[in-house]
Amino acid sequence: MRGFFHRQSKFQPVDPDENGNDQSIPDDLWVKCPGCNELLYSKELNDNLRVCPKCEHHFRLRARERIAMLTDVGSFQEWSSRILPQNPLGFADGSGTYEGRLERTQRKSGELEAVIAGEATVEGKPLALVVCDFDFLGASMGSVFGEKLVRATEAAIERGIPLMTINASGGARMHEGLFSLMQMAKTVAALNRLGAAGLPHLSVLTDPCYGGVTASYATVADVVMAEPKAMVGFAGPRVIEQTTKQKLPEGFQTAEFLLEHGMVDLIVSRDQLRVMTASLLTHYENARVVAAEASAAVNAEAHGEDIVVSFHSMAPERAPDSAQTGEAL
Amino acid sequence: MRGFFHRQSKFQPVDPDENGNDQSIPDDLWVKCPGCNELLYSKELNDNLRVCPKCEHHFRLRARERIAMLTDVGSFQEWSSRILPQNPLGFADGSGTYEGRLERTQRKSGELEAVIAGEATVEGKPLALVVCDFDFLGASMGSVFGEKLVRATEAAIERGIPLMTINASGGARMHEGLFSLMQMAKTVAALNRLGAAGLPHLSVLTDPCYGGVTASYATVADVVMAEPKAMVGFAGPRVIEQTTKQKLPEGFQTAEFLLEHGMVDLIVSRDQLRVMTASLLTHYENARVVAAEASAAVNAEAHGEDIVVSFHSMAPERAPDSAQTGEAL
Amino acid sequence: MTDVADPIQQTAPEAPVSAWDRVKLARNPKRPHTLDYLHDLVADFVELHGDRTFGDDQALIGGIGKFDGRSVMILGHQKGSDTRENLKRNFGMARPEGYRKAERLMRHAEKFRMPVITFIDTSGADPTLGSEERGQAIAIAESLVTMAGLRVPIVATVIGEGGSGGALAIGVADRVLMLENSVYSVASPEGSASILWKDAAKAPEAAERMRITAHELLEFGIIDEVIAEPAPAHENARTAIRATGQAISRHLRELIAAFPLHDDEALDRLVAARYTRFRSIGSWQEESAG
Amino acid sequence: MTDVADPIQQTAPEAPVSAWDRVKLARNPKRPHTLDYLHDLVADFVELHGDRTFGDDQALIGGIGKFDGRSVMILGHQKGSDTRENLKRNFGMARPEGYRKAERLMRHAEKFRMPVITFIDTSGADPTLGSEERGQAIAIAESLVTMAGLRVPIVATVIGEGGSGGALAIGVADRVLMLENSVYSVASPEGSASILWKDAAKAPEAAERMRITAHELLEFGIIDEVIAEPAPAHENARTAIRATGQAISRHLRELIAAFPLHDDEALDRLVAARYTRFRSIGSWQEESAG
Ligand SMILES: [Zn+2]
Ligand SMILES: [Zn+2]
Repeated sequence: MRGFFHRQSKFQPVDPDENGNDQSIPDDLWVKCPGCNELLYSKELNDNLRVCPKCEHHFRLRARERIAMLTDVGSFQEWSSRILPQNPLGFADGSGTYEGRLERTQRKSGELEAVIAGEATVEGKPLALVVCDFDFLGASMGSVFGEKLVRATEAAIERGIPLMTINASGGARMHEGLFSLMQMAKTVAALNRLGAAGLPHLSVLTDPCYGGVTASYATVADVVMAEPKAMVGFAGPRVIEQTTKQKLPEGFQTAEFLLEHGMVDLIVSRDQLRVMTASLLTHYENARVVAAEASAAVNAEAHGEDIVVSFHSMAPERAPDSAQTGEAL
Repeated sequence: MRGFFHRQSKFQPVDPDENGNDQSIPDDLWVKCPGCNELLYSKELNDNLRVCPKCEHHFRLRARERIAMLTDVGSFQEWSSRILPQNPLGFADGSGTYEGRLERTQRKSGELEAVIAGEATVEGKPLALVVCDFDFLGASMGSVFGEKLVRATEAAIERGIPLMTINASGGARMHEGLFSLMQMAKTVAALNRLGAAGLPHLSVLTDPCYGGVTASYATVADVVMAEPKAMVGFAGPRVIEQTTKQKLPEGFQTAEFLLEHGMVDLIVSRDQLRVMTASLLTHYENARVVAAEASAAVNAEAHGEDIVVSFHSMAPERAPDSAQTGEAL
Repeated sequence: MTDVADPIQQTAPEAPVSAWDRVKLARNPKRPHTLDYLHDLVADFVELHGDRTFGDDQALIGGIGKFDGRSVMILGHQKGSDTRENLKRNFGMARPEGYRKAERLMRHAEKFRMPVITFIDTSGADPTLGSEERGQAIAIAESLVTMAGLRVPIVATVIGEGGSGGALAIGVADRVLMLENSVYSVASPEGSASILWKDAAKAPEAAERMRITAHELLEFGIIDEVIAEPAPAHENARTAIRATGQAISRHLRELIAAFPLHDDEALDRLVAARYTRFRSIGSWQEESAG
Repeated sequence: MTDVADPIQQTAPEAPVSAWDRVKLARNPKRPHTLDYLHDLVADFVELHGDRTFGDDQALIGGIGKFDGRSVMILGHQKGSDTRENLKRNFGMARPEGYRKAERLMRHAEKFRMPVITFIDTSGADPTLGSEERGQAIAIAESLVTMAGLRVPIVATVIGEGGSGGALAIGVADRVLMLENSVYSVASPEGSASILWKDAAKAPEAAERMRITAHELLEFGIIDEVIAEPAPAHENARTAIRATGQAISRHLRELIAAFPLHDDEALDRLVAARYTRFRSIGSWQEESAG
């Protein structure tokens, strides 16, 4: 599976004009892997979708890096890029006003807010896409986050296409107070409408994913995927330890822990996400489109013709587990 | 609450002609309580709804005893009393044919099958009622059980009245093989229709309740009540111990255990069942009937009149928990 | 979203009360809790227990009762008024079982066309190993999903603390009311202070800056009405409870008049109106496309 | 219920095979299990895990795959073919988590109008302390409720052992098929023998008397078709799997033709037909009212 994306540019080039910086990582640096402590040459790491070749540690990615890795080259069209945060509470804390904080974050991150929304294709299949950028205030969910996600959902309904969210978040955007909390209700309500329209929501949980995002739209998707070892939970481990004086078990809140506890559908390593997404999209499209057509065809068939059924694979007599796609871990 | 039923005959007299025997327990015997080992005078026990006055142990009851305790005097009209079991498998075991077994059980129990179905009122409120008789082959669920329950459900839908089931069972009627198992699907499917008609199903789990009854209609009711200390589960304790060599904890599979594990709505002692049933029936009737009427009334009100709201109780300033009806245990 | 001209909302405290004062009032252990409201406002209450999968959470209770002549489903966080009761009630911090019970009972209400009344009174959802293992986040999220689509009217009232997702989980309502001395916040003042000021002792300042009081949230249009407390509710519970009952009743009657419970098409409109209510909450600026 | 005139059903074994022989064949660890069927009959299978409340049960698996050109939801008990795998799969005895996963995935299928295909292969539901604590009975009951009302076609096939409520929990289908050497019973022969004969060693006799073989159940009208095994499935898996695929496909096509997936009114009729199917199962005599 390695090198799956080589036929497209490693990272789809980000338009440097839009946000004023190019986010790709220089190829000539050494990076220490937090998973195995090995020094990795960043070119090698980049060529491997920023997954450590030694221990498979998945490095965190910026939103536009994820979009580039997932979508067909040149297919991404950004939506709602000009919805900007403001300061409804007139909030200021020890480090100054919220506006000041936003401005510094925008300059440093090169993004205007914590999610990028848009439309793209994956293996030719169209979808609406909302991707969190953890480098923007920990991808905290504020008004703009909620609004962009809801608009993307509404656009998906209008266009009749599925929605995929790639999630990472530290939680609520504290600076926006209760406006922030209410985005949980707002996003979930919009996604109810997507479901009522028969369109799927695929969610990918990436490291780290906590608080309001996990406790709203991201975990009630039709399919919930997680990247290996991603940390996912409601309350953070530090809060739990402080509150309960409890020692937390090894592997607590990892994607593997969530899978074992029945909370996610499958763990998908980064190099498999594209093919898994395409496979799922094909199934839902199939169910949507083929069902109606097949009904008609079968009607004809049922009145006369022999039924010839062909199955895809007759190769090995017995199936080893591991051959099952999606049989995670 | 004791003596709640004194205004009706202790046990509504069973028609001795129908099944050939009178099921009431003679008043002049001594009975040893399995809960506290005390010797109880059966008159005293009968007067107390066959609940031990010392330890509140709820003695098992026959179906017609339960009907008498629950329903308004003379209100019970039996349904489907002439649906009789037969032997679809041509089954026989070490103790002879199924027909022979049925005949002996019918003679001994004075019943023709393991459930009694009918219509009655409780505090004047009509309901369909299906009650298990554990003395009839352990109230095992066979074809007649399923058919009588389904007919009662269909009659409830037709009449627009709620359904109550009072359950006890050792499990499936083995002698009827897969016909027996299929009653689980059959009964649940019928109850789906009751729900679609907006009519509630109230279930009472009594000692003992196991197997197919617990794993079908009896536990997916709208309200699931249980008698104190009733043993309720899927697999029996002996099977579990034999299979797993595990020692089972104190109180395992008691009603209280089920409440703690979130499996029942409330525990209702025998002397409270009648009033609790009436209260629930009133609420559902209210929701059904009053909603529509109130809508009209409120419409008028909303255009002019002052709203005068009166609440029922202003008595003690603060409410102790225990005052809440249904705050079980 | 709703008529906010009712004179009851104009009531202001005689002396200025700081946000931190409100927090302390909202947390006063003698303040009436859900069961007190039930006792005074609801007849024939039948508590229904359990989530049908794991347990029964006594920090979030629910059941059917008669309110203002109508059988309704009532849900609420339940705090204790002393340590013993607080241990039983987990200080009103619900576990996944609690939210799953709430969801179950809301679906029950929908099935029988009973309106839903919720009382919010929690510092937040239970933050423990066990609750995380059993999917605290998903339990909350699923409750939000259910409420957002529920085809019966819902009135929620913040009676004390409304803390974080654990509060919102029973707060996606057609009308959201707050008692004057309740607070509703995205995180506790202490939590906010340690995150934003790196100092939990700045909680009073955080309480002020985070705009968590009823009057502020009414101004933002996030809640629909402030219920006056002429005296703090723990000093005169009966008055506060009665005023709360009157307010809930008024809103419920309005909702039922506008969206009759027997009218399926009206219930579609109800869900659409609830969507619009939450859809519109947010604050942003929009540049015209360059 | 359905056309039973298909010649495939007439196939009888050359030598008489006792019910107990069938039991042994049904339990043969080398007999193909659900994953083997998936491997040969299904393309692009994506396994979906978890019940969203407690765990992921590997004794009952499910996911989306392409069968006969159509994307469908597939569910099945999964036994192991050796001890190591059987420990992982709990010998195909599902826990409440498994049935809750099944229920979740069936609702998923309904939402996206995908037909459901199930493979039944279990000696029964897991009978342990933990499963009882977490509501084994209710989990099975809820799965029955969901299947009885599911608005997409369901085809179930007993491929090995169909034991008790743990089997029926994924067996409330529009068509129920059985392989010739599978068995379907209200309790295991050993269990039946110890209850009825007070002697588990009488299992072979119980197997005979309980009428648990495919041909007998077809005669009773409880199942809809017997899939022939010219050789026992563990000797020629490919042939058995292929025949099973053909049979499922034929039934699914008939169902979809009669109840098109895009037609809401037809799906109402589908659920009504499923009701009638199970409603009619039973054996009793009725005295005319005296
Ligand atoms: Zn590494
Ligand atoms: Zn006693």
